[in-house]
Amino acid sequence: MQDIFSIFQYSFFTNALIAGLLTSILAGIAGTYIVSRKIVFISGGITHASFGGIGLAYFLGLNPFLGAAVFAILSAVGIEWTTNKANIREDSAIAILWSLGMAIGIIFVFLTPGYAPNLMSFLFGNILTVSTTDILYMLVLCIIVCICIVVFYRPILYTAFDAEYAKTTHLNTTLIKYITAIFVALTIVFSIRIAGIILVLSLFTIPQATASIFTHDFKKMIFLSIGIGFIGISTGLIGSYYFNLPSGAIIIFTLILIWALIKAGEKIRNLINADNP
Amino acid sequence: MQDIFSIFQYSFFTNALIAGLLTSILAGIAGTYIVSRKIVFISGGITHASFGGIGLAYFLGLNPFLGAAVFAILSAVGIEWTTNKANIREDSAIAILWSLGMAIGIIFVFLTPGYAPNLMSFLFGNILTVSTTDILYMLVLCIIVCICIVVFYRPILYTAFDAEYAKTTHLNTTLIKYITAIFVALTIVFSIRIAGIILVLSLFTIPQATASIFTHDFKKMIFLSIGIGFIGISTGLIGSYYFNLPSGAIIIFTLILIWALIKAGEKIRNLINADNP
Amino acid sequence: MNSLITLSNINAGYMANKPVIKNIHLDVKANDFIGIIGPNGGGKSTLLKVILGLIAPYSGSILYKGTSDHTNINIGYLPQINANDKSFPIKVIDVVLSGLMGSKGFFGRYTKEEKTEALRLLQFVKLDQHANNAIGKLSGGQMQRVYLCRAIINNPEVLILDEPNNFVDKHFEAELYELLQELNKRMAILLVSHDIGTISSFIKTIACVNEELHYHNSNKISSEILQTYSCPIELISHGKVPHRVLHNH
Amino acid sequence: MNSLITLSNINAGYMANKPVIKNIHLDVKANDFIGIIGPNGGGKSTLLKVILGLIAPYSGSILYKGTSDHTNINIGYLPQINANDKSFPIKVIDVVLSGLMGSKGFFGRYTKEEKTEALRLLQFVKLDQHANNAIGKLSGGQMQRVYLCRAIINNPEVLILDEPNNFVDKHFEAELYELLQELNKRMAILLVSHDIGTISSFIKTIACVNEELHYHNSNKISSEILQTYSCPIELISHGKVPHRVLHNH
Amino acid sequence: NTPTNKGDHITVSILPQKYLVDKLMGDSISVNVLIPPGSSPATYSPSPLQIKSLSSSKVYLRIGHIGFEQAWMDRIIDLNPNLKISDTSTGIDFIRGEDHVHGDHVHKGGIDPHVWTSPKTMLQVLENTTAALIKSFPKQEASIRKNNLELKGTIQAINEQYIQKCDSFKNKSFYIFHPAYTYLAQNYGLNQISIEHKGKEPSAQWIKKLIDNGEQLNIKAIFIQEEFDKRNAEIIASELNVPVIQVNPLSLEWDSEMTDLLTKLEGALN
Ligand SMILES: Nc1ncnc2c1ncn2[C@@H]1O[C@H](COP(=O)(O)OP(=O)(O)OP(=O)(O)O)[C@@H](O)[C@H]1O
Ligand SMILES: Nc1ncnc2c1ncn2[C@@H]1O[C@H](COP(=O)(O)OP(=O)(O)OP(=O)(O)O)[C@@H](O)[C@H]1O
Ligand SMILES: [Mg+2]
Ligand SMILES: [Mg+2]
Ligand SMILES: [Zn+2]
Repeated sequence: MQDIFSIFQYSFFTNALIAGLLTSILAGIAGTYIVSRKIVFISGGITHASFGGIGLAYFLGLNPFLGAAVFAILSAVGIEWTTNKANIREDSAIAILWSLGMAIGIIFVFLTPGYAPNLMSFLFGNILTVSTTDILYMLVLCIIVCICIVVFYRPILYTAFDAEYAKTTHLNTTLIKYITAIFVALTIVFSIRIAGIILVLSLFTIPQATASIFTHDFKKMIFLSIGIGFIGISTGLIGSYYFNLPSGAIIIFTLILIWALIKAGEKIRNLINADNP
Repeated sequence: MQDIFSIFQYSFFTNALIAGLLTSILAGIAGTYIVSRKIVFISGGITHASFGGIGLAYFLGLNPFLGAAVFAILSAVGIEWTTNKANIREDSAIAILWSLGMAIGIIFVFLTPGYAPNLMSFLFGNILTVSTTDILYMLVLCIIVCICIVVFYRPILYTAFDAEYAKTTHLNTTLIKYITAIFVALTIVFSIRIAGIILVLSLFTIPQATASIFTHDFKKMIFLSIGIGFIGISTGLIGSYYFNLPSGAIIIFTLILIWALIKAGEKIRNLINADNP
Repeated sequence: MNSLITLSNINAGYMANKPVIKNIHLDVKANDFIGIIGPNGGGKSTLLKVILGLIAPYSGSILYKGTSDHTNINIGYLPQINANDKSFPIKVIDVVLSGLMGSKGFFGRYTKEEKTEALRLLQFVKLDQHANNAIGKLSGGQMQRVYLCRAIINNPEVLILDEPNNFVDKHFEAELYELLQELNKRMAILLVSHDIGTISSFIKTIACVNEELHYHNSNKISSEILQTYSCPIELISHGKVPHRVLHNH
Repeated sequence: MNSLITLSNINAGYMANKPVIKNIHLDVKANDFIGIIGPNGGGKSTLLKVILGLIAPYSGSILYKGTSDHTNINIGYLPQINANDKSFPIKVIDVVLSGLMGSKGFFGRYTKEEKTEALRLLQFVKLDQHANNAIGKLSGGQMQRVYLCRAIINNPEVLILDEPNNFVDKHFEAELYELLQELNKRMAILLVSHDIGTISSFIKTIACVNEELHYHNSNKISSEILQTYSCPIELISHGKVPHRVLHNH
Repeated sequence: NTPTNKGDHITVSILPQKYLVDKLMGDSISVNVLIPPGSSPATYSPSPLQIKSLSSSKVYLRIGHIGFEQAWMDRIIDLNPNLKISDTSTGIDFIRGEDHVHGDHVHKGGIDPHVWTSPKTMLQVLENTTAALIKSFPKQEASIRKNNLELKGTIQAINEQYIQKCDSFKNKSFYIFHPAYTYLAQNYGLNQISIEHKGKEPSAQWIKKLIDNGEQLNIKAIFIQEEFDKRNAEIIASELNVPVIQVNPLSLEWDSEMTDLLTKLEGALN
């Protein structure tokens, strides 16, 4: 037991915990929006498209993270744009940008003389290597996102629920969609550091799936998701240390486990209720 | 020019072309189903979940391909099962299985001592190293899928369109959903050899997005997607040889290019039509 | 005459401890024409879904021609709300033909006659020109007509319609009721509608589904009793329509 | 009295070369109560969407209080088909409150009074108990009532209702029409309905939107002419209702 | 420019092999390197032109057991049944990972592939390469043998330097992200500790252990290779307050890279 506490003295671990907290806040907000609008797929699209930016940044010798952010924003805006203007189904738009991003990334990585060392860490992520600078950036984004969701809660909610109606109330739904898209993109890019392109999706959906067992209210879902997300990430982190297993995978496992336990609890409660109506 | 034709003498290249044809048939059928049911996301889920099978197979020293197939089928069936029985939203189910599969894969790869060199080939795939055995397997699957879609065309179509109504006509929609899910899973696993986990999605959606510009009929969409897919794959292959770039990425580029050209053509035609009504 | 569908003591709903319909008894015989009325949220659609086997009841039994196998009987159905994806790539005529699935089974292919029949029905609802259009491009009333065609193409033994008069214009509504009277000669019809004024002239029996279910003896029915239990009866002439009540307590 | 909304020479539709509505002229003034009728697929919903700015017309002009800025005017809207995702996590009361967005702008927060008002409206449509339920758990008629509350909560200058009587029961329909007459004292109403028999008793003008648009001079209107152009007039008493025709050719 | 005609070129896996072949054959043959500079061995996937060049090679010299070869070799053989393949690591006393038991069967521990990063094992690679080239180009046997002697001299000189210097180091232990110097460490009495743990990114426990042990072992520098993620190394380096030093075992300039490495080791271990 003592051994478990000793790990908290290492700054890489405390950094990971702080990053976990910030990520769960970001993913709690953005994920609830994504899940409610049934565009979970969008987060997959944005993450994969951002790979194109990573590739291009390598090629140009820039910061890959910057490249990822730019591509993520472009693809998020692109998805909104194509569906609004070009009369393309949202899921097709996502799939196209997803593929385009990955293809660009692969080609640029291929064309770049020299190696692309962080590539694997972008694919799989690593919460243990989060630097203090990363945390600072995340904190700033987190504050901005929180302010935005508090101030614009209703416009965002109503646009997500029924954009056509919201438009008739003179809401600038296009602007709202673009802005939320950009924030979702940024949130995803920052989460890539934690969970990697391939796993980031989990952070945005599993807490929400768990929260939706309890509530059908957007606001409550955000708070619950944040809570569940943070419990999952921190328990997963400590568990991964204890069992000496990869943190990312164990965090996901923990999140899924929480979901499964609660789901099972609900089933059992229903069964008991059905017997004593 | 002569140089381009000389490549056809190499069996790796002709193999790749044949594999491309078979893949475009499989992806044309399965992709149209996926896109129509708006579950593009499902293919992402299945591909990523199959990674769990790859990891487990490594750990047990089995054929990774077999592991991928088993996990893909399990996850496809699992998605249908959870949404039918457990009252879970389909996209949540997909996200959970997606994450679970990846997490299992990562943990087993971690538990297997030593490097896992084939891992990358599963993530990115390579159409150039398709063996004759691969092609044989694909051919068998392709024949089975074609027979199924011809024989069960209407039950599949009606279940996809309106499962609740189909159920009232005494159609065993559950069975149909499970069977289609299994075939989709197998199709995806076979396509992973070609395009890798990360790009396989493109083969299942971009030809369909292109086809939907021309038609809103399920059957025509299948045929068109197959055609567009094969043109894209073969042109992409030859192009990647000519420009000496990675085949997978160039194939995706070609598919996107075809889509963009046709979409632009449609826009221009509409503009002209609007001027001369 | 034998019963086609018999519900006894049915409790059903969406949450285990909150049944929406309680202790329902209903008997559908050949050539019945039952109008189902009741306030919004009364449980009408839920009842239909139970009959169709889309919702499993918590308790009670449903018999189809005396057995519990719901494939025993051929039912046509027009849902109240069609939540189908409007962008699904399917042609109008294929939607109509999908009503035939029941008698086709897995391997069914369509004969020329069946396609002609589908076109004839579309012509009847004045949508033959739209036969090869995508379903998503129709107006609300046009879609409702298509779903009606889908419900009747298979010549079902029982036809279940959940507010068929929504969306459609008056011209068509009149034609629809004529058609239903015609169809009633060869099939039983269950019709949910709020327009009791109109339907009471041709339905044979009327059934009330209320949030609170109360039993009235058929001979004891008076407009006062019904009003007490908030049946929307202001337009019914009770003398004309035999009143069937679905609850037994 | 000034016009609130003026449409002139509008052509609109879904495919550039196939306009669904042609050469539409329409003028909505304060306290107008316009009933819009027409066959299914006639273009009624399309016309409303053009007015609401949801579909851009191919040609023609729309003026809102004399300017082309559609935010100039406060419109309440009840759509014909609600394709909202039924599993969206939103409470019934929040759906009603979303009708206030127009006057709130980006930063709007809700006052206690507004929440009380929303609850009052829900009470009026007998859904106050469902106020904190998820929208997806309502029946068809209950949902229609919620969307009606959403349309009127903002006290709009123009209220646009696309077949509000669909789904709802007779009890509520009667209450609805009473409410509309009350509301008409302070707002203009555009109402699409197929139930001309009922609405003709309180609408002030009637407008026909037909697949084939033909112009009748208002003084020349007779039931024969209307019938020729397939207006569903069998139930209208033309003497009572001034007839406004939307097409000019 | 990649050669295309059959027989006028050979294929090797990595750049240090090209170093050997260039020295042995001079300009008389062009060399197709499967993992060219610019491709990470991790994400590498060959283009059609490369596979075509491989197919038409006179001979393919594999380095032995690097991940890329393991991943693709079966398929390369399947697609090119006539291709001559020669393993240049034969005869080396391989270092293996631990064996492990799964139920009823035993997995032989993986062979460490980095035989080219130690001058001593590189001598064996040179001999294997020479033999394979002579077999494929018998006409040039004389010049190949002559070049072989010269090259052997160079490598042996570097070997001597390593023996001398490494013996005098105060510390013997160094950290490196990817254990590319297993043979080097064994041959010259050093202690290579990899941040990668059994080929995987380090877990939290492993990072903690490395930080704790780093202080005891008096680690003065952490080596990383260009093609791997720096971040793990940087985390540990900042906790231990030591510099991160870049090395490049896949360099084409094998000789100068080996001398550089020795200087870097000297700085870190002395
Ligand atoms: N999204 C769409 N895409 C293409 N065509 C459409 C679309 N929506 C409607 N239409 C077509 O436009 C025409 C007018 O439709 P509209 O919905 O305006 O009719 P309506 O008068 O409201 O009919 P209803 O009484 O059935 O609601 C119809 O022929 C319909 O097929
Ligand atoms: N999917 C659902 N989940 C939970 N509750 C539901 C669901 N669908 C309906 N309900 C509730 O069940 C009750 C009965 O609904 P039902 O749709 O059967 O009413 P109805 O009689 O058809 O009403 P309407 O005339 O409005 O169509 C309502 O109170 C409704 O809120
Ligand atoms: Mg209902
Ligand atoms: Mg309409
Ligand atoms: Zn190595």
